[in-house]
Formats: sequence, structure tokens, C-alpha cells
Amino acid sequence: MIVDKAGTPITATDNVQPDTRHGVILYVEDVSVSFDGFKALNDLNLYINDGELRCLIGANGAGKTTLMDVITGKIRPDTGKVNFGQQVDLLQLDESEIARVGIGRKFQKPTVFEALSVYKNIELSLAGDKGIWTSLFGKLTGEQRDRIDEILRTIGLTNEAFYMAERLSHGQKQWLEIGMLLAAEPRVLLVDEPVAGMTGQETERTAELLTSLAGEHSVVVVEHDMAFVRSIARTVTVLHQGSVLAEGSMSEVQSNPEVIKVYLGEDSGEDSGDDNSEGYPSESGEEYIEASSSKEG
Amino acid sequence: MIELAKVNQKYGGTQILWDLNLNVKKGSRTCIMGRNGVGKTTLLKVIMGILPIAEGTLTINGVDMVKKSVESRPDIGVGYVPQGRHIFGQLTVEENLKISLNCARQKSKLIPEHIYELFPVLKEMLQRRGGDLSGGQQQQLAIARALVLNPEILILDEPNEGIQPNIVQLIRDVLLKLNREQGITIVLVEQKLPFARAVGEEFVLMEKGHVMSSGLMADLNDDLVSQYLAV
Amino acid sequence: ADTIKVGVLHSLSGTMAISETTLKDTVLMMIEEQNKAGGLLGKKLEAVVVDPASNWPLFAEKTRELLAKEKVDVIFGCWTSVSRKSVLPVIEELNGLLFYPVQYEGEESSKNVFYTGAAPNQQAIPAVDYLMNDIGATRWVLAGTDYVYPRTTNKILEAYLKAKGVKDEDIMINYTPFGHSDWQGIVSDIKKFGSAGKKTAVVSTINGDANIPFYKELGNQGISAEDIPVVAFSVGEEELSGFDTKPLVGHLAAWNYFQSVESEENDEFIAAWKTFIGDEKRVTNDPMEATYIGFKMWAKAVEKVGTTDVDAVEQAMIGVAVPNLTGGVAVMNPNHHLSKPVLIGEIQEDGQFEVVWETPDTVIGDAWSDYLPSSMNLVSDWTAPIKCGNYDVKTAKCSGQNF
Amino acid sequence: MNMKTTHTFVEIIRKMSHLHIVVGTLFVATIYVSFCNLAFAESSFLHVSDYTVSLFGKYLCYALLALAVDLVWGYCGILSLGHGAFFGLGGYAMGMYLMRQIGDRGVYGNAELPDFMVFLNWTELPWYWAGSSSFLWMVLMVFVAPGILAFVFGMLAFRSRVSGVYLSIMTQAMTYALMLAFFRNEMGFGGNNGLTDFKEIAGFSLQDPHTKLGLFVVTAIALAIAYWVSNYIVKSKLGAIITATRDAESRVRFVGYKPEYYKVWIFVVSAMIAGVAGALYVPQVGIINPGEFSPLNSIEIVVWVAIGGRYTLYGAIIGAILVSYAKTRFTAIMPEAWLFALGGLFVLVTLLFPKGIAGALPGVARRFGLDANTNDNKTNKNNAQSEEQGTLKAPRAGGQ
Amino acid sequence: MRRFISVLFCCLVSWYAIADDDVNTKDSTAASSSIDSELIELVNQLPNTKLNKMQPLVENIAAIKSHKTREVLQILLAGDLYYLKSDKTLVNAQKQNDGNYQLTNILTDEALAPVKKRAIRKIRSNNRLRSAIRSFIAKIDLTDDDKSTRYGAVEQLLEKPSQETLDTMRSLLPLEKDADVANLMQTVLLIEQLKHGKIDEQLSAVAGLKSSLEPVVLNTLSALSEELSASEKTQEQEQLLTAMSKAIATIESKRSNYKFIENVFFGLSLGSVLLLAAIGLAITFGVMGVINMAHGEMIMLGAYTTYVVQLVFPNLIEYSLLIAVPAAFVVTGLVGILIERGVIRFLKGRPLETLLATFGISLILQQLVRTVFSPLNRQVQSPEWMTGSWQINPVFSLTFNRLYIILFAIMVFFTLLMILKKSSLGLHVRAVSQNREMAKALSIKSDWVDAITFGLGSGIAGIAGVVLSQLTNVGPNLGQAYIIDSFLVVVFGGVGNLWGTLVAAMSLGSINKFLEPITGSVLANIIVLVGLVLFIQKRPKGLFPQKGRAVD
Ligand SMILES: Nc1ncnc2c1ncn2[C@@H]1O[C@H](COP(=O)(O)OP(=O)(O)OP(=O)(O)O)[C@@H](O)[C@H]1O
Ligand SMILES: Nc1ncnc2c1ncn2[C@@H]1O[C@H](COP(=O)(O)OP(=O)(O)OP(=O)(O)O)[C@@H](O)[C@H]1O
Ligand SMILES: [Mg+2]
Ligand SMILES: [Mg+2]
Repeated sequence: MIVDKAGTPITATDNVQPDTRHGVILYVEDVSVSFDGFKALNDLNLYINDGELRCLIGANGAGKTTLMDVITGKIRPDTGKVNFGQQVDLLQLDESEIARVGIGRKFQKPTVFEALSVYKNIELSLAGDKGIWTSLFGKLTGEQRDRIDEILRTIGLTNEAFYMAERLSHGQKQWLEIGMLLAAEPRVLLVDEPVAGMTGQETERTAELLTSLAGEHSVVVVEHDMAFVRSIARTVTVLHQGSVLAEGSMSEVQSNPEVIKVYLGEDSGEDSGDDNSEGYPSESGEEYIEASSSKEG
Repeated sequence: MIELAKVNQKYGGTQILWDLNLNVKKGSRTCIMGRNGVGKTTLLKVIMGILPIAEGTLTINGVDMVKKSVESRPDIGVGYVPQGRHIFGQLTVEENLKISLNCARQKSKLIPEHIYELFPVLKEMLQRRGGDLSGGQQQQLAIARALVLNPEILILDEPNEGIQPNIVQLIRDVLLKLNREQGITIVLVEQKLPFARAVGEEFVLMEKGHVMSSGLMADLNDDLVSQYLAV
Repeated sequence: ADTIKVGVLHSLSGTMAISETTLKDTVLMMIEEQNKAGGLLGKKLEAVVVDPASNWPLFAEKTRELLAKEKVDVIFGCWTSVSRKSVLPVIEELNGLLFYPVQYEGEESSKNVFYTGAAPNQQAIPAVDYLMNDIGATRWVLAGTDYVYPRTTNKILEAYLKAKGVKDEDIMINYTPFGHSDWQGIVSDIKKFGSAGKKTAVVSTINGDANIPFYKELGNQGISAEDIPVVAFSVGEEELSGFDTKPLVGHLAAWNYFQSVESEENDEFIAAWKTFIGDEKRVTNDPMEATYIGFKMWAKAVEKVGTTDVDAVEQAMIGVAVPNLTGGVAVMNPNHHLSKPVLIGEIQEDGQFEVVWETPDTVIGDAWSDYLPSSMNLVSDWTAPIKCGNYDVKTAKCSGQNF
Repeated sequence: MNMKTTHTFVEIIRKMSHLHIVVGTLFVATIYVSFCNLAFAESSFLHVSDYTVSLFGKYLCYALLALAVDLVWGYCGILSLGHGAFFGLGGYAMGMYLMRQIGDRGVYGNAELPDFMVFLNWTELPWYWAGSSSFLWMVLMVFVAPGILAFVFGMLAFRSRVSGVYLSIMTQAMTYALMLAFFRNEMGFGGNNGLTDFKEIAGFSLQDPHTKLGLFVVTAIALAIAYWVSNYIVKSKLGAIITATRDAESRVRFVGYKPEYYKVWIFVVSAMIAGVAGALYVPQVGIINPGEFSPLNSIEIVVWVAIGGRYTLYGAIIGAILVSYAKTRFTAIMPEAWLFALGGLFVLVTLLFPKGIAGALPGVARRFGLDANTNDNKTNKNNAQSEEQGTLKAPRAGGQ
Repeated sequence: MRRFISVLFCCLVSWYAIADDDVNTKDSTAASSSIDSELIELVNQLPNTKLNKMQPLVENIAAIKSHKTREVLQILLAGDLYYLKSDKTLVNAQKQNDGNYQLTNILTDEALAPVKKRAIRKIRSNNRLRSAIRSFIAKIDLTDDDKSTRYGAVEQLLEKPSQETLDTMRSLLPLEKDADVANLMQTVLLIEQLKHGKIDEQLSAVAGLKSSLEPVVLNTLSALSEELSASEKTQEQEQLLTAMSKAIATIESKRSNYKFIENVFFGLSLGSVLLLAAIGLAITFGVMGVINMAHGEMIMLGAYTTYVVQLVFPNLIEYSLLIAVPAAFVVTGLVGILIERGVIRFLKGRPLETLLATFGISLILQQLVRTVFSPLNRQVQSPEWMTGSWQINPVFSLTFNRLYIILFAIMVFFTLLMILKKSSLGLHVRAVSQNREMAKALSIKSDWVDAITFGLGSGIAGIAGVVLSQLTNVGPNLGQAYIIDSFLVVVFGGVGNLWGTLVAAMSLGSINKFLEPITGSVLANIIVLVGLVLFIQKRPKGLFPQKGRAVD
């Protein structure tokens, strides 16, 4: 049985309501992780506020994915504290329990259940009781069906709903994984490079989606696509060699010489300018879905 | 250099490529673009021989490649950076790089130094397992690995996925440099327009397994973009 | 039917094929000879060969197939006890007739089975007597594979030895799994056990494939037959033919037949066998003789009653006598066991045995050992008035019969 | 049969799911066999002999066992090379009961103790034989004994995330250890000879052809029930979860499930089915001995499933019956060369039917216009396709 | 100067010895005619004597001092003493290649015409008689020139020396030049002294015997001390008793030390057999990922190759293994390549199906050897140098075959390690096994690599077969006996890690051998298996797991 700090058991059915009286939903304090002597995370401190959308950037190998691994229980840190709200110590829980208390994750490399249909993929991810007997005897309620249909529409895979997931292209898998994340209705979403392999248009849709989620959910996004980051970011945290290098608004970070040196590069300015003017002509979401659904026709 | 004519390709029952024609000129930089799932990766796999051609012809350097095996491609100078990196996770970075030294064109049995100049991070991590690298590091390794075999043609499938901006710039420069200085032909699949514009000289737009439009990058106008790339 | 069908139920594949294939060939040879001599009751004999593949439930299935589907008149078959146990209910249910040609642990008697191999009193006890009296052994290692035959035999022997005044500390019992191949430790223990200044002998009920590594290890650790002789009950000419016999020379085996025994019948048998099998180097062994005797007896009984009807043949079998291959006569006793001579042979360099001792007379096979408390009072007698396989002389009752 | 009836027949079959087909076939076969066995004289060519009845009874037990393996292997990706252990335990539970039913009809005439115990000078039943004379207790043990072993093994192995070949080889070690243990006389299960010489079951003589027929019918019913249950399981959400576990266990965790418990659960269910198979097997073949625990036997079960086609329930059944039948025939027709035939069969099926025989069936069915077009078929097709293609495939599970 | 003297002394001594010898021989030849008649008479009784009456007769024969005596005894011991059924002439019969027997009259040494087996009959002997004969011969051999013969003779007489032997030894001891022989004689005499001497003599005997590991010493000591402690004791006897118990304790502790070393050796030797059996699988299964159920049959083929080699070169038994190792490697390697090309390559990316196909192949191969070589075991001989043991002291010896096998296994292991680690083949195999398509796209001829690797793994299994042919039966089931152990070892060590295979094999071997004396071998096996199942919980990926985030 999963027990929170106060000793109250956490039931499988419900996401816990974390104690966010201080406005912070995720505490990462003094976390260090090392592999064979290599420090992937180095005394990292990070606080994610309830309902905020936080962008996490940093050079390749800075430790962003490792940080997500720590939060979701895939890696146990050598030292440090990770709390969900004030009372739930995530280090006491295993992966599935962490998922159940309300932390969802999209992986850097899209991972979906390849032998299951797109529909089943989402069905399995729905929030709710994850116990054996419920799974055995439970039936989908109408409400849940509607929810799945809605998600399928959002991610543009309605037509592919009964395809085996392994048939999807790379980008479609990315979307499916986002869909699975939506289905789980987590309090905190950890999204690792969501727009890799997406066209400019899709990137924009993703941006919209993530922005709309913020508020009710807390979202942490890792991305290297600066245009994308710029379009969604309120607060940006820059990681470098396992610790926080800079934190602030996008423009603050962007003008930080240190960040430019290790991450953005000299001509970052021009690039981004191009991006906005040419890359993302705005279109509405509905049309996207139509276009993508006609693909496999 | 690379010529495909009337190529049809299926996965089981579903046809992915339809009567596809493509002509890549020697020394050119061609950028293939299209929405998710239109068959870009499939096309590259066909060129690499990873998917045996069901119907149609393929020649590289004037040689018929339809019946040739995958492993014969590196020998005639085709380097490939696949989508999803495909690093050998249990091999060290060094071993990953060494593998392509096997190819017939390689006289030297040492990894060329300039690789490390391009991607200094790899030099630091030579003894680390490929699978342990971060996503971006793996991507760099994948490109480096293709460069080790000293290619004449470099085929890259979304090489920027997950790479930090300054390295994206680096890769852009490298590709341009390789093309200009060594005359390496570059075939690139790319979703991000700015990068495509910067690197590509010619573009190919795909939709549902057809080549819909192609030409010089300079001629890629907003109309085409919104028709085939936007949603 | 215009032929008489003979079922052959020996494993031709799997672990037991090594031993059993030879017996299949023996039966085929006997049938061929019988047919050459005009068949039986004016009909030809026809062999029905199946392969139960060393798989015990398959033995039962194949028996059923032979009896119910092929309708054979008699079955020659089985080697391991468990295969016999598996076949037994089927044979009894369908009232078939089985000839079982291998030495076994006894403690069984079925109306439908004739046991032509040795019972423990026809092999183990005489062998121990020999070691005790002629070799002067006073300290004993009972080494066996961990299954029923060795366990039973060793139980009988232990009781027997103790009755002869051997002390507990002078008996070492050791069991190993089937196919055991790493004997270093055990052989070294035996060596140690045997270096206590008393003449030590090993009684081996080690089964099948485990023997060769065992003897090799004995040889390599320098234990010669003169230091610590080993008498085996499962090592015969056939087993030795697959083995470099140098390290075994001088060790012993107890059987009711050896190829080297000189007799008219044996010479003929060996010659016939070599021609039949087309290999000059092939050897004969004890279970082959048992098959030979069983077959001859069955033929004689069938002739006698003029039918292959199982009940008639069963009754006619009792008392039938045919020459055995060692120059004597084998008689089928009322307990479905044979009278047999017991021979002790020493292994020679050429893989043959040289007889060093034999019982003056034939010994009657005893279905129920006199040395086990559970079966002390049991006798088997398939003639009237008892007509029962396990008759308790104390209570004058017969247990466990289905008929 | 005229065109029209053929057509409606095809229509009916098209509408049926494989569940209906399998259960229906079992039903028809059982009725047919029983009727022909009882109604026709032995000489009639319509007569189904007792031999055939008991033979097919045995095959159905194997089918049940194969079903159990398919459930864990085909659907959950647990390649168990030790299912013979559960089969054997079920068999021993039944064997103990049958042994006690002998009563004083044993060779030593001891009413309390089975023969082998009398012979070993045991004076009383060991504690674990307690209750073995009760039919209900036996039925309970048939489920409980394999269930407990599977539960303990599963808890140990799955919780510490032993998987893949490590798990397979450990299941093999488990059954191997059991085999060695049961070989020992001290274990109190009859050693190498096992339990045999049974007389009757629940008051019916085992030698009576009607009892045999009854056992056959019971086995068929058990198989039908097991099939229905398995089908229900794999079609449920739980089925989807175990399939997902098979392909991407760690991903399942991040969705919030505890795959280890799901695995334990399905493993236990499968073990119980195997136990039932063993229990039904023993009275029909008349013996249970440690040979059933031999690792080679367990591998053979896996081979049945693979031949028939894993990831389809009916495939497992087809495989078990087909291979067993081939073995029966081959060992009689060509006793000296049947291993060539059987070995060749294994190799050929692997090469020609990558998805097993069941995988090839939809193609055949389609040719005859019988494609039921169920979800299941689609699954097969797709799996087959993707494996035929030389796609670049990274290891599936996990992720960054 | 000193040197000169010592040489001179040596010469003198040896001259004396030769002279002495001369005298002896002269002695016997001179008497030969008269004694021979007695010998002839006794020898001629042999055909008519029952086996149980033989011992006194042979004793009488041995008592006759004649050069013939030893010869006759030797022939009898070798089992070559026959007599002609026709006239009971005693002959030394040797079987010829054509099956007839070549005869020599043992008394006159004249050669007789060869005869059939039927014409002659053997003079039977049995183990008891033979060991008696051996001690008679040993008595004669005490004065042999060769020191190892002398040593053997003393060893033979160690157990129950007669008074006469003791006297001989007493007189021989001062003349004995070889230290080992002298020591052993000393031991014999000390034992005698211990048994029958006065109390102070006994005490000094105990002191002298304290360091001897001969079993007879321990036996005598314990028997005596038991006897002594049972009866009333004087002060001195008490003293003797403590001295004896101390000596016993010393000897026992030495023995148990050796026992421990011996166990280690047994463990390593079992381990190296496991290693050899498993290491081929570590490649085909561990590196390539083929669940190779036919691995055991590859071992079997290797063993049969040894058999064939010995069949083809019957005169080269001593070198047969040296020929068989490469031959088996090539043969099974080729079979492996054939299997790979014929079946396994069609199963790329479907590792589980390889289980099914290779299982089929294993059945076929088994039946194939059954058909070709018969289901019986085949006879493979051991060369001289593989038999016997290296006797380090009376309680501790190492068998040569095991010793060589350990060395050989280690050698094979390191060669393989080098191939996989240092050559490009190793790199390519690992690359192909991790991502075939990508490896191909980087110009690796994966088909070739697969074939070669499978061939290598199979070839090494074949080599293991050569080794096993020296330890166990060569029959169709040979492979099945090792397949399960092989998989266990590979998996326990950690799939894909050769070091793991080594450590796993050695530790399983040792654990087994240390358990065996305590629990018996059946239980030891069970405990090891259960232990493995439990251990794997701690290390779910074996002893040396593959690490990193790419795993799982
Ligand atoms: N299991 C491991 N063993 C060894 N090193 C590791 C392991 N996991 C991660 N690392 C190292 O830790 C560092 C951080 O990796 P991480 O994947 O967190 O980077 P990242 O910030 O996500 O980079 P990217 O943007 O490229 O995805 C990298 O240098 C990587 O090589
Ligand atoms: N193994 C497969 N089996 C069946 N269909 C597949 C398979 N791989 C790809 N497809 C289908 O082929 C189509 C083209 O896929 P492809 O990977 O070539 O797309 P892409 O253009 O590279 O897309 P992306 O930009 O997302 O990488 C997709 O619709 C996908 O569903
Ligand atoms: Mg990352
Ligand atoms: Mg793509």
C-alpha cells in the first residue's frame, strides 16, 4: 500500500491532492545523480509552481532527461529530495505509484504500446483505478468513450484509431504519446522534446495545446526548438552540467552571455527571427485534423 | 547521382510510395520535406536498401542498386543517419565510430581526427556506452558515425531532432562545408523550414507517397509551404 | 488372423535407446528365426514395432495401441521399472501378455507379466556372498543411482549384510542423480573409506550412462580392482563396448549370462546375432538372453496349448523349460520368474567378462524379497489353488488383484 | 449440399468468432465421440474405440496445457520453460488422491499407506498427504498447489524484475529442481516410479470404458471453460495491459500500472490451468512420475504453442493436438526415423509459417471466403507484416 | 678434493651393489636345475587347482627362489597364463590380430604353433589372488635396480608386511640410496616398531610417524590408541596415548587441509567442464541471441569427431586429441554454418522462433547419429597422458585429465575473449546483434558475420565435445545432458558477458562440489538450482549484467 507522509494511504483510484499551500507543486532539492563517477545531476534545485508552464532548456547532456527520470522514479538520486506538493515524498514511491499520484510523462523517444491499437493505447492510459480486478471486469463507460474520442480528435488520430500503434510514423507516435498523457489527466506533465520531428504547423498546435493545459495542470517542457520555447515560455530554466545555470524570462535567458556560449550559439538571434516570420503561419486546429486524417485514406 | 523511377512501396497491404520519381544531382544539397507520415523515411530506407524495392528502379552513380544489399551502399560511399539515431547502445562511443571503418573505401583503420573537431563532446565520451548518451549526444554520434566512412553521399533523416541550438548551427555549417569543400552530395529530410532553407539548395515536397513538387530552394514559396507543409 | 502379431515395445529414441534398441533387434531376430523354422501354429509371426521414446506415459499409450488397435498376441518390451509400472495397468486391463527381460528390484508379480530377468536374489545376494567369501570384503560401499531399483536392492543388501554381522560404520551408502557425470568427489570419498585398513568392496547399482564416468574416475584416481573391487549389476558387454575398458579390468559384474560362457547354444546364438545385425563386433548380453529365453518359452507354450490365447498361454508357461545359453536349463516358475544360474564375471581388456564364480545350481527368482519386512510373508504363485501374485502366507489372503 | 446451403454455412461460419468455433467444435466432437463409442458395436466402422477415446482425452489435456502456456507466453511475453512443473503438481495432486483410492487393494494390502510407503517401511502418512483421500481436497489442491508455486515464484521473480531469458531459464531451473526432488524417494511421492497402479476415481473404476469416456468428456468441458476464460481475459482491458507489458513493461509502469502484479496474476492463472490439465491427464494415462517435470517436456509444450501459433488461443490448441498426433502416428509408422520427421516438421513450420499454423489460417480462410474479419485476424496480419519487413527497429521497451 | 672422495665413494658403493647382485644371480642360476624341478611340479598343479585353493599353491611357487618364479607370477598376474586342453602344458598365450593365440611354453620358453581359443583354457585368478601375487612379486622387487620399482614394491608391502619382509627391509634399509624409498621403508619399520616395540620405542615411532600421511599410519595409530584407551594404563602408557592423539590430530588436520584443496580442485574441474560446455552457447546465445537448443548436439558432434579420428588413425591414439580438437572445431563449425545458412538466417529478428527451429534440428541431429553410429555408445580411448594422477602425497593427488581440462578450458576461454574483444569480428558481432539493419547500413556484412559467429560458437561446442569424450559416454544423448547446465551458466553469468560465463561456471562448479560431501549429490544439485532461482532475484540480469540506460 502506498502511504503518504502523513500515513494516509493513497488509493489507486484517485490522483492525490497534493498540498500546494505554498504554491509549489514539485520540489527538487539538492539532487545529485552520478553514473560511474560521472555527475549527470549536480546539487540541482528546482521548484515548479502549481499550474505553471515551465520550459527547461540546456545543452545536450545537461541532465534534463535524467531529471525527469528522477522525478518519475526511473532513477534513484544519490542524494537530495523530491517532493510532490509538500507531503508526498516521491523517492518513497515506485514508477507506477508516482504515475498514480499524478505525474505524467512523455518520453524523449516516443514509446507507445506497439502491439495495441491507438485506441487501446489511450484507453489504458485513462485516469482511474489501475487494479487487476477492475481491469478484468471493468467496462468502458460512455463518458470514458467520449473522452477517448475527444483525445483522438485532439491528436489527430481519429482515423488511425484502430491501427496497431507500430504502424504509425515517428511524428504520429509523438502525438499518440501526448494523447496518452492527456488521457491520464495528471497534475504535473513532464514533456520531453514534444515537437522533435514535427512540422512547423504541428509544433504550433502543440504549443497551443500545452499552453491551454497550463493553469489547471503544471507543465514542464524540455525542448531545443527555441522558436517553440519562445512561443510558450513564461519562465525558462537553463540547465548546465547537472545544475541550474540561469532562470528567468525568455528574454533574460536569451541575453545571458553564459547561456549563449554554452547553448544558444552566436547566430541564435537571426534564426529565431526567421522562424517566426516564415515557419508558423497560423492556421486553426480543425483544419489540421482534417488534413492529417485524410492522410491514410 | 541517385535516381529513382516509378518506385512503389508497401508495408504489407498499405501502399506508402506511389510511382515515385526522384533525381538527386551529384554535389547537390537536396532537402526532402513533407508532413508526418507522408513517407519520407520510407523513401530514404528504399534508397538505403533497408526496404527492398517492390517495384521501380533505383540507380546510384549510374549503378543499378535494386538488387544490391544494404551493406554494399557504404562501400560506394553512401552514409546514412537514420531517424531515431539507432546507436549501438551497448557499444562504447569509440566502438560505434569504429564500425564504419569496416567499409571497403576506408584505407585507414583509425577514426579520423576531424570527427572530434566537429563534435568535441564525443571525444570526452569515447569510453561511455552509446546507449548512455543523452539524446542530442547520440544524434551527434550518429552523424559522426556516418562521416567516419568518408561518404560521397550523405543521407540524413531529421538530423536536428533533439539537438541544442548551437550544435544545430554547427551541423548546418558542417554540412555546408562538406558539400562545398569535398563535394559531398547531401540528401536531407527536414521538417524545420529555417534549417531546410539554410542547408538545402533544392527541395522536394512529398505528400501521401508522391513527390508533389521540387525545385530550387529559392523558389519554395509560401504557397507551396502552406499547401504541403502547413496543416 | 493369418499371422500372429508380436508387439515390440522398446525405446528407440531418448535416453533408453542405448540399451533398448538391441532388445528390439533381438526380438526381430527371434521372430525371423521362428518364421524360417515355419512360424508358429502354422502361421507366420509378424512384428509390430513401436517407439515409446523413453517416455513413460507414452509406454502406456503404446501398449494400449498394441493391444487394442494392433491386437498383438504378446508383447516383448520395457527396460526401466517405471516403464513397466506404466504399462502394467494397461496390460492387466486389456489382458495382454508382457515379457520383461531386465533385472529388476522385484516386489511385483502380475498375472500378465513374465519376468525373465533377474530378481534381486538372483544377482545381488550371490554377488555379495562372493565378495564376502572369496574376496574377503568386510567394508561395503553401496553406490547407486537415486531411483527405485538401487534403493530396493540396497535395502535388501543392507539388511542382508547386517544379518551377516557387518557393522553400520562399515557400510557407506551413496546415491547420485541419473546421468551423473562428475564423480571426483564421490570416488575420492570411496578411496578414503577404503583406506581404513579393511578390505572394501563397492556394490554398484549405478545406472546406465553414469557408469562410464564413474569407472574412468576410479581408474584415474588409481583405485584398482585389487584395492577396491566394484561389482556392478547394470554393466554388461553392451555397456562396455562403448568404453575404453582399460581402467575397468578386474572389476566385477553379476549376471545370469555372459557372452564369454562356452556352450553350444551360446555359440549359435552369438553367430546368429552377428549375422542378423551384420556387425562382427556386436556383442550379446544378459537381457538379450532373457529375451531369448522368454521368446523360446512363449513359443513353446503356444505350441503346447495350440493357441495364442493369453489365459491359456499364461497357464501353459508355468513349468516350461528351455535351454538357457549358459549350458543349463531355464524353467518358468509358478511365480512368473525364472530359475537362473548366477555368474560373477571379471571385466577383461577386450570388454568381455571372465567368469570367476558361479552358483552350483540355478536359483529360483523370488518376486518378494525375504529380507524386506514388508514382503517377507508374501509369495507369488499363479497356479491353483493360490493363483495369486501377492499371497500373504500369514493371513492366507491375497491383496491387490483386479481379477 | 447445394449452393445455397453451402452459402449459408459459410455465412454462419463467417459470423462466428473463434471462441464459438473452438467451443462448438469441442462440443460436437465430444457428442460425436461419446455417441459413436457407446452406440456402435466394436466391429462397426463408425465405432470410436476406447483407445481413441483415451488418446484424444490425453491430447485435450495437452491442449489445455498449451493454452496455459500461450496465455503467459503469447500474451504476456513470459516464456516459461517450466510449465511442466505446474502440470506435474496438478498431476501429483490427482495422483495422491487416486493412490489413496486404491485402499487395501495394493500389493501389500495396507489400507492406510500406498505401496511404496509400505515398502520403504514408513509407518504413517507424511503430513502433506493429509486430506489426500478426499475428492474435494484433491480438487482444491489441483488449483492451490500449482497456484502457490506460481505465486511464490512469480512474486520473487517479477517483483525484482527478472525478465526475458533470465526468467525462462529460471523457470527451467525450477522445474528441473522439482524433477530432482521428486526423484528422491524421501520426498514421499514414489520416487522415480511415481504414482501408479490406480484403481478408481470417485468410485468409478478406471478400467471401465465408461469412466474413460467420462474423463474425456470432463476434459473437453474443462478445455472449453478454460478457453472461454482465457478468451475473456485476453479480450478484457487486463488482456491489453498484459500485452502492453509484454512489449513495453517500463512504459506500463509510467502509465500507473504495476506490471509485476499483473504478471504474477496471469502466471498464477496459467499455472492453475496447467494444474487442471495435469490432474485430468493422470487418470487417463495411469501414471504420474517425475519425468513430467523434465525440462525437455516443458520445452516441448512451448514448441506446441509455437507450432500452432502463439498470440492466438486456438493456435495453441491446434499446435498441441497436431504435434501430439504427429508423435503418436510417427512413432508407430516409422519408429526408427520419426525424430527426423518431427524435427523436420518443427523446422519447416518455423520457416514457412512464421506465425505458426494459426497464423497461416486466416490466409487459408480468406481463400475460402471464410474470413471472419475479427479483430484477432487483423492483429495477426499486422504482426506478420511488420516482421516481414526489414525495418529499422530499435529495442522497443523503455525510453528516455 | 671432497668432491673426488664422494665420487670415489659412490663408485665403491655401486660396485659393491653390482657385485652383490652378481652373487645373487649366480646363486640362483647355480641352483636352478634342482629348484626348477620343484617349481615345475608346483606349476604343473595349476591347471588342476580350484580357484579357492590357488592361494597356497601360488604362495609355494613364490617361495621358490628362481628367476622363473617372477616370470610365471607375472604372466599369471597379467592373465596370460593358459594351458592346452590337450596335454595341460602351461603356456603364455597372446592374442594375435587374426584372433588366434600365439603360445610360448612358460617353462621352456619354446614357441608353439598358434591355436584357436577353444584349444586352450585360462588359469583363472581373482582380485584376491592377484593382490597376493603382487605382494609376492613385490618381495622379489625389493632388491630391484630401478628405484621406482623398489618404491612400488615397498608401497605394495606397506599394508601387511610379513615378518620375513620386515627382516628383508631391515637389512636393505642401510643400503638404500634413494631417499623416498628409504623413507617409505622407514615408515614400514616404524609402524612395526609402534605395534610391537617397547614403550619407549613406541614413543619414538610415534614421533617418527607424525609427519607421515600414509593411511596405514593413521589406521594403526587410531587402532592402537583405541585399544590403549580402553584398558588400564600406566603412567608411560598415558604419555604414549597423548603423543598418539597429538600425532593423530596433526595428521587429521593435514588431511583435512588437503581435503579442502582437493575440493577446490574438484570444483574448478567441474567448473571448467561447465565452462567448456557453456562457452559456445555464450556466443550463439549470449552474443547472437539465438536460443540454440541444438548446442548440446554440437557438443555431441565434437565427441563423435573424436571417435572418428581415433577410428581413422588407430595408431595415433596418443595424439588423437591433438588431431581431434581442430577437427572437431572444423566439423562442428561447418555444421553450425550450415545450420545458420539453412535455417537460422531466415529467423532474423525472431529470437523465440529460433528455439523452435533449433529444437527441431537437435532432434534431427540426435537421430542422425543414432542412424549413422548406432544408438550404442561409441568407444573413445584416452591417451596415456590423460590417464592416471599426479600423486602429490598419499592422501592428495590430482588426476591428469582434469588438470589438463582445467588448463585447456582456461586457454579456450582466453583465446575466445581475445577474438571477441580484440578482433573486429567481435565488434561486428556485437553490433549486428544489437541492431542488424544499422550495422548493415554501416557496411557490415551481417550475413557473413552471422555465419562465422555461429560457426565459431558451434566449433567451440565441438571442442567441448572432444573434452567430454574423455570424461563421459559418447552417445546420442551426450548433448542433452549438458544443454540445461549450459544455459544456466550463461544466464547466471549474465547474457553476453564472457567473464560472467567464466565466473558462473567456476562458482557453480565449486558450490556444487563443496555441498556434495555434506548433502549428497542429488540434494546438492537441488540446492544449487533453488539457490540460483533465489539469487537471480538479487541480480535479475545475472552476475555481470549489461548496464546502462539502453537496457530494459
Ligand atoms: N545510465 C547512464 N550511464 C552513464 N551515463 C549516463 C547515464 N544516463 C545518462 N548519462 C549521462 O548523463 C548526462 C545527462 O544525460 P541526459 O539524457 O539527462 O541529458 P539531456 O539533458 O536530456 O540531453 P538531451 O538534450 O541531449 O536529451 C549525459 O552526459 C549522459 O551521457
Ligand atoms: N513498419 C510499418 N508498418 C506499417 N506501416 C508503416 C510502417 N512504418 C511506417 N508505416 C507507415 O508508412 C507511412 C510513412 O511512414 P514514414 O515513416 O515514411 O513517414 P515520414 O514521412 O518519415 O514521417 P515522419 O515525419 O513522422 O518521420 C506512415 O503512414 C506509417 O503509418
Ligand atoms: Mg534528453
Ligand atoms: Mg520519418
